[in-house]
Amino acid sequence: MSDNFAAVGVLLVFAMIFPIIMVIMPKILAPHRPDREKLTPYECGNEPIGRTWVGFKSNYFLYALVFTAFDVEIVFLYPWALTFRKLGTFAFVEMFIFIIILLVGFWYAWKEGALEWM
Amino acid sequence: MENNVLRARVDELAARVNGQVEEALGELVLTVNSPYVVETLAAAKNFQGVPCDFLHDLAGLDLGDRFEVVYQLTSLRGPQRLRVKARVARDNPVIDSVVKLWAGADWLEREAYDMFGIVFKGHPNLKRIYMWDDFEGYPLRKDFVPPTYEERATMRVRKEGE
Amino acid sequence: MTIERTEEISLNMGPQHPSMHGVFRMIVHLEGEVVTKIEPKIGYLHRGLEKIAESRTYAQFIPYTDRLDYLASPHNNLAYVQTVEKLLGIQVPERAEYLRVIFAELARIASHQVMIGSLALDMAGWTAWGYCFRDRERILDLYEMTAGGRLTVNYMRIGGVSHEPPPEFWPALNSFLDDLPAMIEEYYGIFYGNEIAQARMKGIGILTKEMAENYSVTGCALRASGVQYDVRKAAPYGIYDRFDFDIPVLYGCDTYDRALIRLLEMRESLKILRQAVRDIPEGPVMAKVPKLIKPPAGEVYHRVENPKGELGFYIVSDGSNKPARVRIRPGAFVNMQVFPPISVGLKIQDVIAIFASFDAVLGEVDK
Amino acid sequence: MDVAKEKELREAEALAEKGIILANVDKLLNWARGHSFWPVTQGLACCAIEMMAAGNPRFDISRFGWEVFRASPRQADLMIVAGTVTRKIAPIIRRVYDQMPEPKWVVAMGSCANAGGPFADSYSVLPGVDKIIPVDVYIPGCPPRPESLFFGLMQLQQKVANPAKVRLMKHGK
Repeated sequence: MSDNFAAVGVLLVFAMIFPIIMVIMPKILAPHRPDREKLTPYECGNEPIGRTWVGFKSNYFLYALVFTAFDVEIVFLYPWALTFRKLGTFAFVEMFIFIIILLVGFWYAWKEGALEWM
Repeated sequence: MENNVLRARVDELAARVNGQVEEALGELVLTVNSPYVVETLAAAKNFQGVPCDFLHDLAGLDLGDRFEVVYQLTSLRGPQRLRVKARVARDNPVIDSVVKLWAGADWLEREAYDMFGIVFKGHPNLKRIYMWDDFEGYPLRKDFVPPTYEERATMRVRKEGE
Repeated sequence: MTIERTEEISLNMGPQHPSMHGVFRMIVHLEGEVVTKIEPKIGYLHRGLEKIAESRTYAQFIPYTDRLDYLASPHNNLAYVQTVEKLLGIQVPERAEYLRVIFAELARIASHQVMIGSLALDMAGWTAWGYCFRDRERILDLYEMTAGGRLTVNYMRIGGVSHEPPPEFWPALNSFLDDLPAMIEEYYGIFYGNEIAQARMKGIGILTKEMAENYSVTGCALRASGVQYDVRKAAPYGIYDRFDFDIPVLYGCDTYDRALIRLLEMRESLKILRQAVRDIPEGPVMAKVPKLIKPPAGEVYHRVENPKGELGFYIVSDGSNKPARVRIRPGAFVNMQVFPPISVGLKIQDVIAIFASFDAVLGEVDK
Repeated sequence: MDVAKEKELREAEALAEKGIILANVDKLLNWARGHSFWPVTQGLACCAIEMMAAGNPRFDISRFGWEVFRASPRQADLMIVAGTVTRKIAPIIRRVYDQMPEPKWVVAMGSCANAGGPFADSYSVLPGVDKIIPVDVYIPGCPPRPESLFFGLMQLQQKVANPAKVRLMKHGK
């Protein structure tokens, strides 16, 4: 496994600088003339109606929770997937126990209807 | 056969609501005064044998000295067709709404109100449908003075909550 | 503070909106994604056509009827021109009648193609939109070859049609008619057969038969709710009684059937066009019409099966060369009244599909 | 004074005013803007259908780079007013125009947007969109063919590519 981390370092620096450039360019080049009319919210050309700060439905929050739970699980899987051949069978079995535990969580979420779309 | 059965029904209805029946280019026209209109249309809706139960169109008409609301009745079950014209006074144009008989008359009546100013009593939400709410005047009246070029060339100021 | 239920969001889907088919505006009250109330607001394209008609002569008003339902402009001409002919009592020559039927049915196919394309586009079906507009260009070529205009064709006159189509019109028309069945299969494959589209359209926006009749719904929306009624068969105008075609009717009452019925109607229009091309007689294309058209005082109401619903013209003439009153009864205007009640309780993306399935063109709705 | 000399003078004036780098950057930017208009979908009536036909396979507006029709004015820099501007929708069009970010242009497509068209004498029609927003290019026709829409947009491209010519026309007026 090549371990020249210099390439990773260069990529990291470039990945940080490039977005910054892209953000600064419009500030320099694009004309910037905000006025009251332009800053009003866009509602298909009409006067904005209704309150924007509204209590949204709670199901949306459940999806976010279920998503982050399984996203974190995948974060743990990545390093394991790269190196499980070197780690031997113990880590292999260990990771499957971890996945099974999360499957129980997934089954519970499904049963409770957290995945039903409104 | 069809036509004179319908003709008989319409004559008998006209007698009851003292309307006039005439034949215009092959179509029966029943002219009544505005108070009788809902009764006439309800009767026309369930004629025996030849029910004119489909409200095809409802239009306003400005005849100079009076208004008229013209109802075109047809039917999905037969070739019968009837045109009912209700005379409405010009000074206070008020007539009963037929939204109870046909829900399809809702926007048609709002358009007649918007264009002629004919008020339909009993209409669920009688507001202008085409023009903006604070537009003065009723455009399709013969004595409507259209806005001048300068007035039309400027952008109108929008009322709150439009 | 505890929120027992979520607050309603009121959303402005205003005149400047990609899926509002022009300048329709509605205020949608949402509970999360489920629609609780719809307030349609129209009139943003109201050009006052009926007032204009009162200051134009009968012949001058024909180009304005093109701009009513600008997707099927020959069909609007047909409605207006036949109304005035009924008033004048003119007999149109045979060849002109056949040419009128050919142009009217081509307009129906073009209008249905745009309807299928825009319904697919409202559900992000870009391919169907591209295919429909590409095939529609062939019909526009036929229009342009004959009358010069692509969209607002202004081909019909009071008493006939403006002039004879050029000789290369007929082979182009025949080659279009030969390709039409393949086009219909292609649309079915791209859009109707796709199960995502079916899942999004089936069972959405139920319009029952009684509701349709009560709301005076006409045209394809009525035939998709199980009522087999078509003015071309019920009260034939022009020479439609000479052609044998049948009226497709579907009983699903939902958005999918309202869309599918337009595909079936294109097949019926193909039959009519084949018969019209086969037995069109020779002869003049314009009747003897006085230069200055002054119909006798009187009134007439005439309705025509427009691709968007039944288009009715009610003309009152007072004997002068300008009509006293021209009342236009647009099909889509009356059909749109049923749109808010049937889309309450559905999700907002279904409401967009239902609106597209009614195929309202705001030029006709707002007059 | 012939136009070439005049243009020459304008170029020199722009150069002196902005300096060598910024003038060239401006020229590059104007070139880029001219070749990639993002029109906001402002289709009102029949001209909108011809605008759609322009965006479709046969006439194919993407040969010119203008095929990205943005629904929201925030991401658009060109407004093609296609159709009849009624007095009811006039404030809405004005607001959509105001909500577009700065380098923005307006093309009035069709005789209704130019000066009210066949409905100019109607009680509810604005006789021309230039009464409410500054218009750069007027395209005649009712509805104009897709080719004339492209020709109008090419004129706009010329106008954007060399603003000196614009000043020339302004002074020339």
